[in-house]
Amino acid sequence: MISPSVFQEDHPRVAEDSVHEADALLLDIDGYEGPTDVLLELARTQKVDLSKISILQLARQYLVFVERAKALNLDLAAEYLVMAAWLAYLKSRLLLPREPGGEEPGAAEMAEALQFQLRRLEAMQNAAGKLQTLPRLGQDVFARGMPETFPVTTATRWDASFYDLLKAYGDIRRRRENSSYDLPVFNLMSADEAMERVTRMLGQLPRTGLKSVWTTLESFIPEDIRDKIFGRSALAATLLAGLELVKQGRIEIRQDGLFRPVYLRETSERETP
Amino acid sequence: MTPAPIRLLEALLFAAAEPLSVKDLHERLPEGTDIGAALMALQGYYEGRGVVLNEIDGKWAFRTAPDLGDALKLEREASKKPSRAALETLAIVAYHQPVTRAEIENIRGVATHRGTLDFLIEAGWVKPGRRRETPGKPLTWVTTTSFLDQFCLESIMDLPGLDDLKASGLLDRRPAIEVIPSSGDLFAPADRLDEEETEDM
Amino acid sequence: MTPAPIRLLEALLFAAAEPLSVKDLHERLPEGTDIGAALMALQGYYEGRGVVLNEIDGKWAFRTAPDLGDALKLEREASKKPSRAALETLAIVAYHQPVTRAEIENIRGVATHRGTLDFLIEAGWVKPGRRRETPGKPLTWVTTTSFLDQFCLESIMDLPGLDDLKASGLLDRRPAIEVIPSSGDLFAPADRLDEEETEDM
Repeated sequence: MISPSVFQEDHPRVAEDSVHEADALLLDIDGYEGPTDVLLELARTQKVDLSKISILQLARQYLVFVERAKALNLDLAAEYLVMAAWLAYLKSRLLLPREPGGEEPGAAEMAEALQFQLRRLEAMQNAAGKLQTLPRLGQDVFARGMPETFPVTTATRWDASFYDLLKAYGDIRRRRENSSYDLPVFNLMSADEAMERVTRMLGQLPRTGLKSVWTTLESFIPEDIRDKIFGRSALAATLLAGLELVKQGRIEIRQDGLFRPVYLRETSERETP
Repeated sequence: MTPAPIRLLEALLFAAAEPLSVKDLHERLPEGTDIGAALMALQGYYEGRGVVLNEIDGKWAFRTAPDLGDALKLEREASKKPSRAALETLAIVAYHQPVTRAEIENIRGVATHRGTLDFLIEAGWVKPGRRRETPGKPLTWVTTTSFLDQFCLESIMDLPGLDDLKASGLLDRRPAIEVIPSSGDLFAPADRLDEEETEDM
Repeated sequence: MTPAPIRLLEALLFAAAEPLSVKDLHERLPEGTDIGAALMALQGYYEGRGVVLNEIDGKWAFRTAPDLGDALKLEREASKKPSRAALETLAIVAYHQPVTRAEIENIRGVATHRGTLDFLIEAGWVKPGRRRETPGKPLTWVTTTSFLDQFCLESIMDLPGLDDLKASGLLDRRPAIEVIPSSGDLFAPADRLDEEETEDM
């Protein structure tokens, strides 16, 4: 048997906790401002001063986070994966002895840079919090409620902000771009298309008496769809077509529970052409 | 330090958007405040100052002292917003200067109303630059120092570039796919076109 | 009777809702007025009162005393609440200014979404500063006087915790780690627009 210490890295004792943390973060992934923000939150769970944080542990926590996302089939934005790759690299560098004469940046320097990044972001998040606690004009402190204005001898005071100016320019540029702008074309299955397809296929189903056999919704969707968006739109459009046919009393639809397959069957007398 | 109710009264009258009646003040000051006495005391503070506490029709308000009117050329006047056409023209001059009138029209895609440039000149934001060394020697237009003042810019070099505008969301308002179902953004800007046709000054 | 120039100064400042610069005051006060001394005298009159004379970024304005906020019970201005991203960006601009967009993105570790900077520009809190004298001459961003006025600060030196942050070296704007695909280093999104279009799919 191999001594466990050799593979200590592969069996981190924090695994259970990390999975828990990772899931909590993944639940609220929209609430985070990117991977650095997530890292900062993970670092906070170590409950030590950021200058004493274990970068190795932090890298593990983050990699667990990304692994969990993959296990749960969640799409993480590319930036999260880039960070994972960087941390995996950092982790390996921290664990392996430094190659003599290597030109790559030292692992210690990388870890220090990461730590600085986190401390700086934390400082700015705290600063944002402090800004919010300052008294605010119009909320705690008030300006003159009935201002009287003194026109300069030459002209009226023009109320045009810098934003107005930029926006005006942005509008012009946009107008010009729009004149030659084509709407992006998305390859989607339309409801009509799905309706046509479902009606045609229903007619070919084996029947018992007045009713056809129960058939899953998925079997009405074209096979071999590579385009994810098209696949989703096909599913949605087919379901929509199904519901419309139910409304018309031509089919029945059934689902035995949440996330279980949806079945359709034809019920009406087949129309004789 | 001035007694608390008088401080509060002073702040209230200062910040109020309209003259306040004794009843209004009653509701806002601590219970038991002798409002009459407080108003008298406050009026006393401002005796002979640049600001006076006036009673008009049973309501109270601070006003600048009437005898200062001449010295201050005090006038009540709301500030005005330049028209959209004027702002757009100004923006083009700012970004493309020196620029001729024909070029401005070309960039805006709309003929420029005579009054638009006149307005910008009168406001002191735009002035004539050198004549272009091309046939017809057209006059070019440039922005002035007072333009920089108005928009708190130190130099014309400090205008955000196209990439900055893009990144801050000012340039590109193309609907992203996620807004299609929820808002009508995609088909809405019909009203924007109407707006452009009328070049009001 | 208070001396005439101080009365005029008081009337001018009292009447204005926006802070006035010494230059503004110069234009409107009689020639030869010692504006500095007059301001000091006026500020003295209002010491401890319900309304106080504040200096904001070298400009002057009367404001209600900050301790009266709760007691005033005035209608609060319904202001659009900044998003977390906007507040964080505002803090970074305030503490690190002048700061380029790439630097903001690096500090936050994310690309700036549309709507973040333009919210801050629209609110009048942030404006472009000078271009940085580095390759590409990137535009920098700084806070405005109106930001200071809005957050009741006399100058950016009064930002909470500024000295501590400086001392701890955390106000270094240089990129710490280069894994952020923000400024186009990594994926070189020459075409950031495409990226935004597809990001939510």
